[in-house]
Amino acid sequence: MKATTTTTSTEGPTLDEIAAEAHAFLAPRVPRRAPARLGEGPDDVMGVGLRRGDAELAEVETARAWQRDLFGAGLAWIDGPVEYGGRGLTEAHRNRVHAVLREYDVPNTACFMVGHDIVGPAILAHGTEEQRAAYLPGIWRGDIICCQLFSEPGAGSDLASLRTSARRADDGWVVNGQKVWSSYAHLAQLGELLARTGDPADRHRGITAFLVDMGAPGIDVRPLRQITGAEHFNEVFLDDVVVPDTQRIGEVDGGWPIALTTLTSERSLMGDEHNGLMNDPVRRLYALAESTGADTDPVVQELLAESWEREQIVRETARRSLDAPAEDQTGSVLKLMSTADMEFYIAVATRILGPRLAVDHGTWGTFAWSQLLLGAPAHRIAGGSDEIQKNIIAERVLGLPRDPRPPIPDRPTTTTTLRPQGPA
Amino acid sequence: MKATTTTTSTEGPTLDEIAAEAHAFLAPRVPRRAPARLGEGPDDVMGVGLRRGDAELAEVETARAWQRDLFGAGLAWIDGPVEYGGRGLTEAHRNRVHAVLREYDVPNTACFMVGHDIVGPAILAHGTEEQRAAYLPGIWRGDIICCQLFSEPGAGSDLASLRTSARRADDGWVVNGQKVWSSYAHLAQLGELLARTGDPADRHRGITAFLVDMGAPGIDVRPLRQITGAEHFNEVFLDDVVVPDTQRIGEVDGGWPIALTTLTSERSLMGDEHNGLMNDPVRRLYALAESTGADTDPVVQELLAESWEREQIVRETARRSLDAPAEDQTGSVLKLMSTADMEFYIAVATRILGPRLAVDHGTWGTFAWSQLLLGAPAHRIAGGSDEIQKNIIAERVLGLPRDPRPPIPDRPTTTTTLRPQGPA
Amino acid sequence: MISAEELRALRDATRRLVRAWTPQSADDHEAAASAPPDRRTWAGMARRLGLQGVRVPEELGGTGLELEAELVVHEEMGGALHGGPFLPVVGQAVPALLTLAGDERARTMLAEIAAGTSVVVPADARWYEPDAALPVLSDGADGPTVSGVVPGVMAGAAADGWLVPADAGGRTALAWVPAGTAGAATEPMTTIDLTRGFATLRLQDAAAVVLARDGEAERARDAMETGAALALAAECVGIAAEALDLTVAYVKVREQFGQVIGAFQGVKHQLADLYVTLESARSALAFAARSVGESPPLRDAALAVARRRCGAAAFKIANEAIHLHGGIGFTWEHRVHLYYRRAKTNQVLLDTGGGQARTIAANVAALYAG
Amino acid sequence: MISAEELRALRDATRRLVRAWTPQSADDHEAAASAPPDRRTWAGMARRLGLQGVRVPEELGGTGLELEAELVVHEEMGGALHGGPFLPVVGQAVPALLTLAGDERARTMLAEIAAGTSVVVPADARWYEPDAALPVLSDGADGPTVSGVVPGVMAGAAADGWLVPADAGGRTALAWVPAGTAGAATEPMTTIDLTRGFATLRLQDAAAVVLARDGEAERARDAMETGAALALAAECVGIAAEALDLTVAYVKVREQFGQVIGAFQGVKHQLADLYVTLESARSALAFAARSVGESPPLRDAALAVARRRCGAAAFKIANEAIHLHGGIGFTWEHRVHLYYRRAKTNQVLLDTGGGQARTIAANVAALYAG
Repeated sequence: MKATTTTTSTEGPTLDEIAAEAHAFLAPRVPRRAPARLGEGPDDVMGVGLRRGDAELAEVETARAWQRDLFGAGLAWIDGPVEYGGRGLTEAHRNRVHAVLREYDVPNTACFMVGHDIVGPAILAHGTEEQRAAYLPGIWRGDIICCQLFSEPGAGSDLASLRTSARRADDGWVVNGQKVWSSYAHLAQLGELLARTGDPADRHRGITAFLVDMGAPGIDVRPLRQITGAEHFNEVFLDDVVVPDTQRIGEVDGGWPIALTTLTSERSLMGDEHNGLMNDPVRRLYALAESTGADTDPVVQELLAESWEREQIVRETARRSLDAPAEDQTGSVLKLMSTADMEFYIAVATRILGPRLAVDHGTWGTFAWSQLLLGAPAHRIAGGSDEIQKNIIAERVLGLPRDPRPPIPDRPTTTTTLRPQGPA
Repeated sequence: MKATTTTTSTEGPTLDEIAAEAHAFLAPRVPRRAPARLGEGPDDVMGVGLRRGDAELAEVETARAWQRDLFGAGLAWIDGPVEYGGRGLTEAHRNRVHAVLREYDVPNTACFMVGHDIVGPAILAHGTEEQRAAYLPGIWRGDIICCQLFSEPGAGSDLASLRTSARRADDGWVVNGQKVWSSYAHLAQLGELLARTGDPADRHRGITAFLVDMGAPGIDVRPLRQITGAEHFNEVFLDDVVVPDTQRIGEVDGGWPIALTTLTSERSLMGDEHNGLMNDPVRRLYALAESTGADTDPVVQELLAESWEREQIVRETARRSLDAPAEDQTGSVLKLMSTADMEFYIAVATRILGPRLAVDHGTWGTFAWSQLLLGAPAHRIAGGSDEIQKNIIAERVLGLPRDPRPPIPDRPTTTTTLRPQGPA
Repeated sequence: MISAEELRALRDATRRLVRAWTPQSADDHEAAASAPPDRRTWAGMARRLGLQGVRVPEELGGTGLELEAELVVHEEMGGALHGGPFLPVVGQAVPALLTLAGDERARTMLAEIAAGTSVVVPADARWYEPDAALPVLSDGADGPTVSGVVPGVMAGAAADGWLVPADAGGRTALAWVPAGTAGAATEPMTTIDLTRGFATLRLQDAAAVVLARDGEAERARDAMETGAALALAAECVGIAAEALDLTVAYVKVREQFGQVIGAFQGVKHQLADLYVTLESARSALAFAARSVGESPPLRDAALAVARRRCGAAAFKIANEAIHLHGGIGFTWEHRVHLYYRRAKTNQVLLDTGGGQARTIAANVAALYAG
Repeated sequence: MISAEELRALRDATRRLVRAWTPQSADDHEAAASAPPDRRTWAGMARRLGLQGVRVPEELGGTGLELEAELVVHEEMGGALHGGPFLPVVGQAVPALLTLAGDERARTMLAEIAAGTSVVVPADARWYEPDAALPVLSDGADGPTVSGVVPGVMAGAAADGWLVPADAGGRTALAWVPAGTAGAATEPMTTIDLTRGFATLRLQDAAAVVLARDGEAERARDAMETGAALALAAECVGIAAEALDLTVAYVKVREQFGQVIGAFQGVKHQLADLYVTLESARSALAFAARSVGESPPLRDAALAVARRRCGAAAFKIANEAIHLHGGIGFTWEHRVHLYYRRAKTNQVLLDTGGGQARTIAANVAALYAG
């Protein structure tokens, strides 16, 4: 469901006009994005999930200030309804503004991703008037960071088996349970919760969605340390957390369609930004080969050629996906491509670097590739594992039979997609 | 079940003595096997399934004469019981003799493979005394060529669903149905048949095994043309074929264990002879690269290195499999390795040859590689598809759960393994 | 620009026509190969849909559409395993002749091609044998003649004449040799691809018309090679799509172990992988087509991406298609091996000896350096 | 020759001991890395099972077993993710010292290694950086000294001294520098492998004992490199086997969609592929071990096969192991990432920049030519 279904002005700037407006806003504030300057500054290969602790908090403050300005200029929520702080324009306007934003070196606003692309759209589509008014402007102004409270330790890919319970009480609902893989929960003010209000045997038919104040008593957020050392995901323990009934989204036991909205939003996003997870990996591989002299090795030359080829193909596929119908499940195709590409880049880096990939010899831009090595496994799971993506393609695109015994629910994934840095 | 379980002499030649005996037999008769002489003579890349028509019949006559001599010298069935024409020695003796045979350029005896490795062992293990005496000497002397009548059009990998029926009649059984993928049926005198004598719903519990005279009225053998142009496999139509009850093997409705013997025999065979399907492929790839000048391409050099590496690994795995317990399912491992190796060699040949692989430019040893290209798909199915082999490994080696709904029967395959040329 | 709807209509119409007129089985293809060229189908394609003139300007009787439209037609030819001279005429000869648009003879040839009355086939070994030597053009007493041997001429035996890039004393010329010219003869080559024919063209002092020389001839020759690459890549996309469709349909009906084999997750995941492979080929083709107007490093690298990916994807998918058909997949009677054969043939014509990877590597290095 | 039963007994005993004494979690490994070297475990391994002396002759206090037995122990060290100095001491230093069996100092060092009282670690950058320059050996007034920097010394900080191949005016020498020598110091290197440490050894006019020169030193150095390669390859087999075991066990209990995930055919087929990968690594190792006595083209090619295959197999299996563990696979707490880290580290130590493929290509060409 698109945000534009509510209120959209049919008058307003043309695409070129909105682009010019964005340029006018950006040019005095931030530099143009230059090709990675190799050999100096940070040599990060990965674009997300590197900061933690104070460094992360500082990054969030920068992001908030930036988002506030963007919102003030009417450039934050291009295709959102005017009454909730949006600009009321079309998806095409939004794509155009995002293209302009990509030309500039804007602050990393990844912390708003869950709000802008997942929780916000769910509130817009399924929330009450009060919920929309209460949260949407704050989400888009950068005041409210959101998280998803979907996955559980026993329900990873199989969300319909979740067990966190919400039971009726005088003042609304009392929630108990444990969630996991919740991106940004340690920074979030608002969580979108799926909880069981019906019989577990009913699977996806006994689930209700809620908006939860992450500061409420009984919520305990514990960052999960990943193998990269980052703490991007969290476990969230809910112990007798009281949620007013006004915070319920949709019907009781009717949470499943809301989960679906989430995933539709997520899929529509997966475009060519996948590669944005990495910082210009192919150009860096070329530069790396040149700096080590490996570029004279014809085998390396072919590996570099294939790297570039892969990058162009995933980009072209993303470009094509803009016009593709939802049934094509381009998100799943892109996810599988980008997962395989990452593994390929790791193999190329292995070939070029040898031991310098594993043991730090202190040269700029060498051991940094171990970020990719350690970050890839999470990418392959987050946003739906390879296996889930393949089932989606097999069943929904190719029309093959569903897996026998408990059917795959109508959703691809429970964990949140890792998110590229850059404009959201 | 090993042939040696019946009668084995514990006295007799040592391994070195039997090897010397074999050398003494072979040296005056056939030349030593030389490395492929490249650039002259036939440039066949594949070792089997190339001849048909008169050329095939001539090959069979040569094989028969050779097998008769070998049998006469006591070198045909080394580990077979003396009373049925065997030499009564151990498996180790047999392996040693086979190793000596491989050093000589002996006639292609592939047509006896089904008899020696599949039907013969089934008769020895499950046949009556009369059946053993009637068939085993002839099978080993080369008089009787055998075929399997197992697979059906509707029951390829899933043998337990077979529908060819055998019903009781005064003079034994009357068989009706259709079999397929029957190697050498067009040359065979004797067929090992699996037919349904019970309820189809009982699947593998309602099947009986028979020995069928391939000259009996009502049997119609139609060679299937493969994409290589060869006609190695056959369809066999059985129309009111009368089979005396004395030709039944094992109990009524007790055919399944006999099918299993077949497969155990087949597996124990799959050793390093897989590569024998091809004629010295890696050496030929090296020679090919040298002749085209591609050997100066460093990428081709690495591909050649990997080709050699693969060949050594499959050979070492076969060597290790001699000491491995049956539970290790080495046959399935080797099958998967050799399938992947073939595809790899095709890729290398593609790289080196370019259009000469697909369009004949008339140069020795170039377009010949299209044999491998066209032969590989059959190899990947015959003897059990990749998928069946993987299920065997997953379930029997790794102990993973069986596939849900109809269980996989206790057998890996229904079609016959393509067989390398060389001693059987 | 042609709209998505118009493209779809063109695709549907082409599909119906071409499939109806193309042999289905290996035996039929073999029979067709040894029969005389099928002029009725050729004329019908022009008359009914104007397929040969898809790129020919309207004033010459064509429909003057964009490259995108031409590629849709080649995709359909691949998917149908059509084996006529469409690719060399429309994919190679037309782009070459379009570079000679000022030449009256070229314009006449284009008009005849669009009308479906002439089969003009290039005879240039370079497009699949990069180092092949050119035939030699000499000035004889009665005008120019060419001599030389050109192997691998696609549909060479079905041609009304050959466009022959030739060596005129170290300079390039583009010669036209009508079929029937004394000293010009073809002989068929054996190929694994049962769906189309290749021939060796032997020229011995064959009288020729010189259509272009030097830079003009070079440009025509380059257009021939680029056109062939795009057309073959598009065929590969069609082959891949059709082989996948065929297989998906088969696994939905073939039962083993009590269920259709398409219900086994192992099979489902393989097919999902093949779908991703197909999408990557589509993207590679779209990228190359979109980049023909770019400057050389990007344009050449993009074309090489399509040459590598589309060929590899078609072969991979056709190979798995045979496999997933089980036993019947490797029988002569089932048509799935025809896709495998054509896919491999197209693949080796598109990329020989890793040349395309080297093209990408060199051009991208130039892109990044620039 | 050691029997299959004896090998199995050695494997089982090693497994019990080494697993009991090896940290299990990433945090424990990190803590161990910053603690002083663990001499109790070291001494215990020697006293309880004589592991350090597995190849040391009996007259020097070892058990004098074959290479096969040593490799079994390295496999177990890999499978347990043991991080002590076992590999450099037993895999590298012992084979080098065994080539110097006539030298009394070498014999003493071997005896001390076997007794578990001495940690002799090679400091040679060549085995993982093929083009590294050697430290320089000079003759000082008080005897020979070495100067130079040797990065990537495995367990370098835990050593009682370093065996240092050095450049003595263009000729090779093998120097011994005891820890604590003035001018000799190590500093730790950052590594992805949390289970073992690497250090840079800095030598500045450090007094040294010369154990061998010229051909003898070269042979010792070669033995060091071959030994390291075999030991690392064996570790990889152990890593691969254990990562696969761990994963098979996990998929048998982890439920999703109402069944254990190991019941999904997609997962089953992946694991079957990994088993084949593991078997190929085992075969590669067995082939290399069996070929150490062969003449150089075969021996060198076989070793290169093991270096390529075992490293690649361990990394592939560890990578899929993480993946099949789902979300918990990429958490710091779960030990599966420790396999991934060590597998990649071993892999890049075994094969740098395609060098092993070139080794195979050249040696096989020689084999076929011969």
